[in-house]
Amino acid sequence: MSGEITLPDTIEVITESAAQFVPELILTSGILVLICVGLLRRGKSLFSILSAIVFTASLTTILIHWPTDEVPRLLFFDMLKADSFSSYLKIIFDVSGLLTVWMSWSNHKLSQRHSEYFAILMAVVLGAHLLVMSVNFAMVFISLELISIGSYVLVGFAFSKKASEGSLKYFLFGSVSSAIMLYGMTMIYGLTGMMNFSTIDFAMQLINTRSSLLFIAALMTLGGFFFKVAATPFHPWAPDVYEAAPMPVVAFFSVVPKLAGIGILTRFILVLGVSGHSSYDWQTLISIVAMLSLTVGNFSALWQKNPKRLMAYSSIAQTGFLLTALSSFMDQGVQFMLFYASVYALVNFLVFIYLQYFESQGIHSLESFSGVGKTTLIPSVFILIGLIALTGLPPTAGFTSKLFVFSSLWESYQASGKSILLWLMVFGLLNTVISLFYYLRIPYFAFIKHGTFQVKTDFLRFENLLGLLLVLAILILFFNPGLLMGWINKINFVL
Amino acid sequence: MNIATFMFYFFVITAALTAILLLFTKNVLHGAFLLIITLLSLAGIYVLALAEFIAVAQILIYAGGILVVIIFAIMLTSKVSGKPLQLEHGNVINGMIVGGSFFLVLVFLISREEGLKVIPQSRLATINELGIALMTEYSLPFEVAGIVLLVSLIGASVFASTTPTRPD
Amino acid sequence: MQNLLLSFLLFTPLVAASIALFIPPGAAKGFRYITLTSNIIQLALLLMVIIGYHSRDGIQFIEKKSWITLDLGPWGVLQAEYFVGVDGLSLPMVILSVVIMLITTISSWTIDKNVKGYFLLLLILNSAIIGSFIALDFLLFYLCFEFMLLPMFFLIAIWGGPRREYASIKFFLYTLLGSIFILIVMIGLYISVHSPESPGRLVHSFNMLHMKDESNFISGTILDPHNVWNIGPFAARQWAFLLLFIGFAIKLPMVPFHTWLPDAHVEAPTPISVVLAALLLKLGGYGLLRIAYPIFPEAALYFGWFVGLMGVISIIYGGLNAMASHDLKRLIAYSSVSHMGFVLLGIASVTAEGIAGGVYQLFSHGILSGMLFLLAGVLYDRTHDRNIDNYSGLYRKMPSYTSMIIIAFFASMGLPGFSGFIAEIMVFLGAFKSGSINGILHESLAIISTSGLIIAATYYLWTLQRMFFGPFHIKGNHTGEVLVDLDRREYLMLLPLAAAAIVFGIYPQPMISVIDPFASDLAQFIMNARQSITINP
Amino acid sequence: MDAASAYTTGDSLTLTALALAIAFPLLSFIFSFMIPDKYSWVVSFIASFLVMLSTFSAATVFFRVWDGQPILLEWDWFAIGSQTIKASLLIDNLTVLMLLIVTLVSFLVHLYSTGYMAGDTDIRRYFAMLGFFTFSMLGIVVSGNLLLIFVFWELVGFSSYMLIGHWNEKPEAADAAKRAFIFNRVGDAGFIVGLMAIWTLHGTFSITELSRHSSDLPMASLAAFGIFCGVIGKSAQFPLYAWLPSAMQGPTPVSALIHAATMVAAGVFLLARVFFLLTPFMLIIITIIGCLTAIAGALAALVQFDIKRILAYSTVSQLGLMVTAIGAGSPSAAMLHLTTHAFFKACLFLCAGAVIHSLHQAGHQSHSELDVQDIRNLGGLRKKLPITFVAFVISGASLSGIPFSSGYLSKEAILESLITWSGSAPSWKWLVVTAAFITSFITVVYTFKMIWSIFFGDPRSNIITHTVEAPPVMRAPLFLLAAASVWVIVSFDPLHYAGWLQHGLQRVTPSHSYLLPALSAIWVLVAVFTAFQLRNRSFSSKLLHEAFYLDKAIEFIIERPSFQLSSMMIQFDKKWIDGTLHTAAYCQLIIAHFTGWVDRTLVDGITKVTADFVKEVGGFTRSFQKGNVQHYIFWAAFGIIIFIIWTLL
Amino acid sequence: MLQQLQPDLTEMFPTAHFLYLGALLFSIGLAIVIVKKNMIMVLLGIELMLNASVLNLVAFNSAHPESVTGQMFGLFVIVIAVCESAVGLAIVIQVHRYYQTSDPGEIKELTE
Repeated sequence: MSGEITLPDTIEVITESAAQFVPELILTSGILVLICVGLLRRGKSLFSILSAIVFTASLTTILIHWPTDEVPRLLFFDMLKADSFSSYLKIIFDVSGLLTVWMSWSNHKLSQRHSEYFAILMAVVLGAHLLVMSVNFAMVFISLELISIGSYVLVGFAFSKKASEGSLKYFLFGSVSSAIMLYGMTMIYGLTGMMNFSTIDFAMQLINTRSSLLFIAALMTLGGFFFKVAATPFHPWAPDVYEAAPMPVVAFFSVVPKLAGIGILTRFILVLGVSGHSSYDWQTLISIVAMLSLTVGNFSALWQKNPKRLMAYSSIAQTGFLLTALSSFMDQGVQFMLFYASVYALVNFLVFIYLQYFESQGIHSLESFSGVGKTTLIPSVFILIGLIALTGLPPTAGFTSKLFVFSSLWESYQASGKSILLWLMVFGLLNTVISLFYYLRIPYFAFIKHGTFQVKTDFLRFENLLGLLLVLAILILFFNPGLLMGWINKINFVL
Repeated sequence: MNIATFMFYFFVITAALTAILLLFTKNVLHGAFLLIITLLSLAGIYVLALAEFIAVAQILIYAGGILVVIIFAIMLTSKVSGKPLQLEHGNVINGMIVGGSFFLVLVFLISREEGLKVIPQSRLATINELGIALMTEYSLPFEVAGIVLLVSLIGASVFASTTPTRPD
Repeated sequence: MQNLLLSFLLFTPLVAASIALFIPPGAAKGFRYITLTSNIIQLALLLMVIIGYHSRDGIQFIEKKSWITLDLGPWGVLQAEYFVGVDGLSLPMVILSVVIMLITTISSWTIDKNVKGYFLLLLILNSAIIGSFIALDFLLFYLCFEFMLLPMFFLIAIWGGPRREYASIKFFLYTLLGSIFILIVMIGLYISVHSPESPGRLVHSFNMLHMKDESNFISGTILDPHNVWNIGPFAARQWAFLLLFIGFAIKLPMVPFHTWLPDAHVEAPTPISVVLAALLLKLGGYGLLRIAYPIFPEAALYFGWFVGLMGVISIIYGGLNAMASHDLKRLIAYSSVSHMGFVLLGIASVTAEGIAGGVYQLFSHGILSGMLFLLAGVLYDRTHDRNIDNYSGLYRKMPSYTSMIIIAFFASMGLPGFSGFIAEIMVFLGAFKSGSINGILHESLAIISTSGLIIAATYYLWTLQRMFFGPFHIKGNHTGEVLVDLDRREYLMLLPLAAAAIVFGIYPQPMISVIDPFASDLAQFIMNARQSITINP
Repeated sequence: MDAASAYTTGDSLTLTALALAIAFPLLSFIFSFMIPDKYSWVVSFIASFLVMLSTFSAATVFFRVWDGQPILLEWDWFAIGSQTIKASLLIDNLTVLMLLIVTLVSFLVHLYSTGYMAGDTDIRRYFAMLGFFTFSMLGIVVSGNLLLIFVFWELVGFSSYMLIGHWNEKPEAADAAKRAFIFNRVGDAGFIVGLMAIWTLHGTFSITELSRHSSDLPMASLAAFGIFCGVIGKSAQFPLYAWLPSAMQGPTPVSALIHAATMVAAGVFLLARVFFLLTPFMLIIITIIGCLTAIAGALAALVQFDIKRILAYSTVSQLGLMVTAIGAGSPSAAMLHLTTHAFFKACLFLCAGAVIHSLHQAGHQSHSELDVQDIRNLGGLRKKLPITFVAFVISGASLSGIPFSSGYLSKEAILESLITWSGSAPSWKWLVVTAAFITSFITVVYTFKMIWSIFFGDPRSNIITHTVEAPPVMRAPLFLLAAASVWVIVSFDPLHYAGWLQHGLQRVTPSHSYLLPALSAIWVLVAVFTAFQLRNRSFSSKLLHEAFYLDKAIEFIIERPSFQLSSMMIQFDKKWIDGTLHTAAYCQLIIAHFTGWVDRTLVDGITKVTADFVKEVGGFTRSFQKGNVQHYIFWAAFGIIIFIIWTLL
Repeated sequence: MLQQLQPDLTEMFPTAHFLYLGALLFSIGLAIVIVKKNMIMVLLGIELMLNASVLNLVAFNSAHPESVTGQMFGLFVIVIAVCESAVGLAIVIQVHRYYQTSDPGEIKELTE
């Protein structure tokens, strides 16, 4: 009861929590600083640099405050949980934030309202931070909404007709999804009496309450998460939004909100996994969603002519793979999912950086990539490597991550003997074959078709340096996945 | 049946009826007003469910705030287009399938839930209590909600202040 | 030095490729010579390997370095190694690869479109092929196996014929599909296998030699031989074998997974057709012998008849299709399908003769199909037309070319004195013997498959009759002038292959003495496994 | 008999001679190939000279080994598993006899060819292949290992292919060459089956080792049957004899060497060599097949008009007789007939060649187009070509089995062995004997008719008047071969076959009786008389002319369907295997998508995606993504409902 | 007045009755979102759905009276709903400016 907590205790809890909360505080103050500066000054570079500084600071503090405790610390009266799992994802968010800032800086289409743009970007990252740390339904809802509202606005920053349409669709779809999720959450709260879901008590409640309503409620809650990760059937917003949004925002969307969603989904699923003995087969459900996402994403992508739409469907399919890792319902699977997510983030940014580069050269459709490979070799080769990594072929980390994902699935099948997992495995791997088609289409046009388009070749671009770093990372993580896995291994998943 | 019960079911029925009407009305403005009635009925229910503060917030924020804005928006959009406030219904079958199934499933499941049929013993949460909770236990969501507000304000301003120069 | 020979062999092309990367694209000659140099260095290294090889010593030139070691906590350690070596199976394949790649380079001399890209891809392809033949670690094998696809895809898709896009994608689709099947089994295997080298801990190893040993399987895992895990109609190990079989059969290719082959061959540029036919197809047979059969011996025995039957079907079906082909390259492609059927039949017999014959057929077909595609390319270079019906009486215009064609055709149809005969006769002997010594294949399979010989004779001779004999005539807007006889470069490519076909046809013992220990051991191993592992009780 | 004592490794002279005998033809082959184009005229002389040397070496071997201890030489060829396949040479009486026949006939044919083929543009290839053929044939003869025999067996087929198709601009020649090889190949496939069975049964291919094993398992019959299949192919037995007449498209010397004297006889030789492998059951089959062939060949020869085709069918018929003899358990009789047949049939062919050559030359001068091989166009050549005439008559007499000819004796040997085999009790075997007698009767009739049509009567064409005798280099072989068609070649007793040759082959002297020779002689004379009566009647029977339509039958039953099958298969491949794979799984989808995409983007036109299935899925996908956000929401909510209902059910 | 009524009130209404209303509102909201051809009506539908949740929260809080969790959550939901509708209305007006229509079904430039 709140009344029993004395004021000094409360303050102590808050100050203690705040010590673990430095990155988020930095981001918050960053938002405020950006807005205040925005009242006085204009200019993209200034805000880019400011945001870069904020993200770097946040990143540094995450690394400094890397949680080493065996038992994760709960912050702000059990609202948040500061564990290594969330810290790891937060690193991905901040790195992605940095990359997005850089992409935004070099994007010529983002020409106005920079302070607001970067502030909202930062707010979304903050939301992602909070979301992956949340263990309380209220907190989940609020941080999810922070991400969502920020995202609705970010789409509109292209200030075009299509952008407004994208915002609208995203908004309508997102609001309905979060309403459904919220309804589910309230039901769970009502039936268990608990808002904090990441506890053993909650898991026991799930096991003991043999209520269909609870299951439906959880299902509706998952619906909201599925919306965030763009999993089928909550995916249709993705292609439209990706097409409408500016390129840096697309890149950002394909990583940060998605991985934040995956993060909270993981927490939720880990609880469901503990209650694996309940009469409802969550594993099958997640597997089916994964299968659907893989299928819908891959098959629809075959039709696309617009690179952004293509990447949207690709991201849906990649969600399928992330869910595949989760559907193993094992700690191992989550670790591998994290590996997959990290690689996915790197690769996706690699691809989007070059898509933006090509877009700036006037290439907006797949056909216009024709012959680009001859004039701009390095960007074409790098984008090829990125797409191969997305397909999951060696020698890229994309392969390693798929290998890991399916390993955990196999392991899970071995442990449970559920044939749905076997099907998922076969399905997922065969989908890899399909995905090859559309992933290879950009290189196909670039290298094989002849085009008249003359793009000026300039090797010494910052894109190429950054691209080179990402490519190296992708290759190195194939030859030595231990660099990352060693780190991920230290993450524990205690409830 | 005492007055509270009567009031409760009165509000329930009003809310339900207005919601149903809302579904069927073809006039946007009527819809907005119907929603106001629904929300006010809900506020009444909250009061009867011993959640006074929520009720107040409901009346203040929704009925007083949002709906006024909505009515402004209705005026604004219909003025630009010059069309009457009538609207069509589309996807009726889709809507009926989804809405109907959700309703049936939920009602069916809720009715099967024995725990929900007992009449709970409840108590009134004072505003004082809520205030303390807001500053202690719920300090973080409170702060974050502030940021959400900030973001949505900025966002709304971004949208509102840009005028379409050329439709592309 | 002795210990690093294979690594040198593997990395020479990569080093050459990285040097070539820094040469400006204009210097077309530079790339040719760098590639050639790399091939010649490889040849020298290969000679050293051959000299140092002792046929009875099993796997040699072993190099084992740790590559990926991932400690995954309670789940154990994931361990992949850089583990290479050669034995009686891989040495012939490595020899073939080095030689064919050298000839491919010579054949590529006339490529003048985007030379830099071409030779870079060729060098990468070279490494990948060598790598997959010497890898003893499943992950390393898979890496190389997959890594062949992309260079191949681009080589077909950029430098290929009119329908190259379709062909290259089809090639990629099928092969990737196959490798996905292999991937599934690879995942299952490494999870089920622990390395006996570090007894204290649970080390999941990709080592193929560990996978062979049934005692290395973690008990209770899906692929544990002592634990029958049924999925549908078959046990998990049988499924695994089937998946591997299909995966490699696609590469081989076996009917009905062969349709990528004619298209890819027809559309690929000549040197790439050569690599495709002479080396890439070999990976199918190699994979079956290196992975599918040793690791799942009891399943291999269970499906032995099926493998053999598919072999026979491929032999006959491929032959009949070749007969009806009007495109010279397509004909050769279908004949490859037919010839690879012999490999399947030989392997399925699980006799020393059959397996040795299968390996010998791989080697021999490498030489012969290389030669055939080079010859088809010679004609294509001159007229840009491969339609058999458009030619007649070429003998008058190109007698040396015709002689080469006759040698290649007769060698390919298994005329004694050429390497193909030795291979086929061993396959036949093994396949027939199998019925009475281990009962896997019925004698009738071997008997039926001999009709493949007749069919081969029919389509080759018919082609000879149509294209080369009869009065001279050529359709299309070509005059006879373009039909000049072979030049020196072409002789340089063709004569070594012809000589090899004859030498290995007359005196097969050096090669067989390399293959035979492997074949005998494998046959023995599989038959022993029958006693120790029983499935489907 | 102990293996060690039964065979020697030979002395150095013998071995050197043997090596030379085999090596010279190979040398000739290599030389003929290597020599530059402008010196091609020397080829014919060098090749003939080399083969002559080979003949001398063979003769040396013959005289040193005949009736001596057989020689066995073995080397390791290759080893599979625990078994080693050895390359071995087995030199016994059979071998040396064949060695001599082959080299001698080959030499004579070489010599003859220098005249016959003079001026041919591809003379290098001709002599090269002739040399290669001789080498391969010698290979068959000396090999002591069935696998090695098979190797040379096929190589012989290859050189035969090359030689039949020598004039490959002629479409018929190319076709005939192909047919010959494929028919042989059919037999060889059977041979391989035999080899497989032998390997499975005995684990060795060595003839000397096999002769010590015996087995009456079904597998042994299969082995024998397989080998006999090879013989059927190579020796043109029923039902695969059709290739031999069409092989006459090759140059005539080639027909003489390959399709009369040596290669086709290799089958008989092989049966004699592996006689111990033939099971009783197989012997019956062999007899029946041989008998059928003999009758069919003779009947077909009766109605032919092409001089070479008559000879070809006659060869078929004679080979049938030899095979019958083998079936009757008398390989020595068969070998005897093989020997005599080699000489007289070679002689007949070369004579026919001389006639053709002369008429051809004459035809060139008078610019007349005449089918010089059709006996209806000939006649009265006796005066123009006296030497040819004499040689033809002598060898013809030998073929007919006129007393004092070699053919008389060898045919007598066969008939006697048949009578002995058939026994006294009536059985189906008597039919075989009767058939043999009828065959010999018909043989006489067609031989006589042929001689009469060519050499007697009035010239039926004006070019005959311009005809002159062939050059000496062509006449000499005729002369020598005609000389070899008299009785001494078999036995010094002109009335009984059991002479030195028979002794050397069988080492058992058969019972001496003059009853059969006398009977045979009378039979032949009756035949000659009949033939004289019928000399101007021409038999015409479509059935016989086409040799019982076997050729057509094979074409209809095997060739056409197999071609149809193959074109069906390729349609199947295109439509179904590709198609089914595509349809079966989503592969279809991808390919269709992909082709659709390729066509849309690459080919300018608009392509409709073929499969309806794809359309449906495509429509479904589009309905999902029509841009209407309310639809999106509906689908999402609907998805949840589906999940809910699925879990609740 | 409420203090006086309280003893009676607490035993009057089963939670299920709240929930029935909540389910109705939720379903109607969802149906409105799908059916109405006016963006603002769609927004109203969403509000209805959110209100269903608030109603649930309030109802459940009275079932779990030991804390004010449900009410607090309800409060936050209302706040967030405000934020959402603010942004939503801004977007709607922006879209309306571009497209000159309020029918979400007609706003489909972004499509296949």
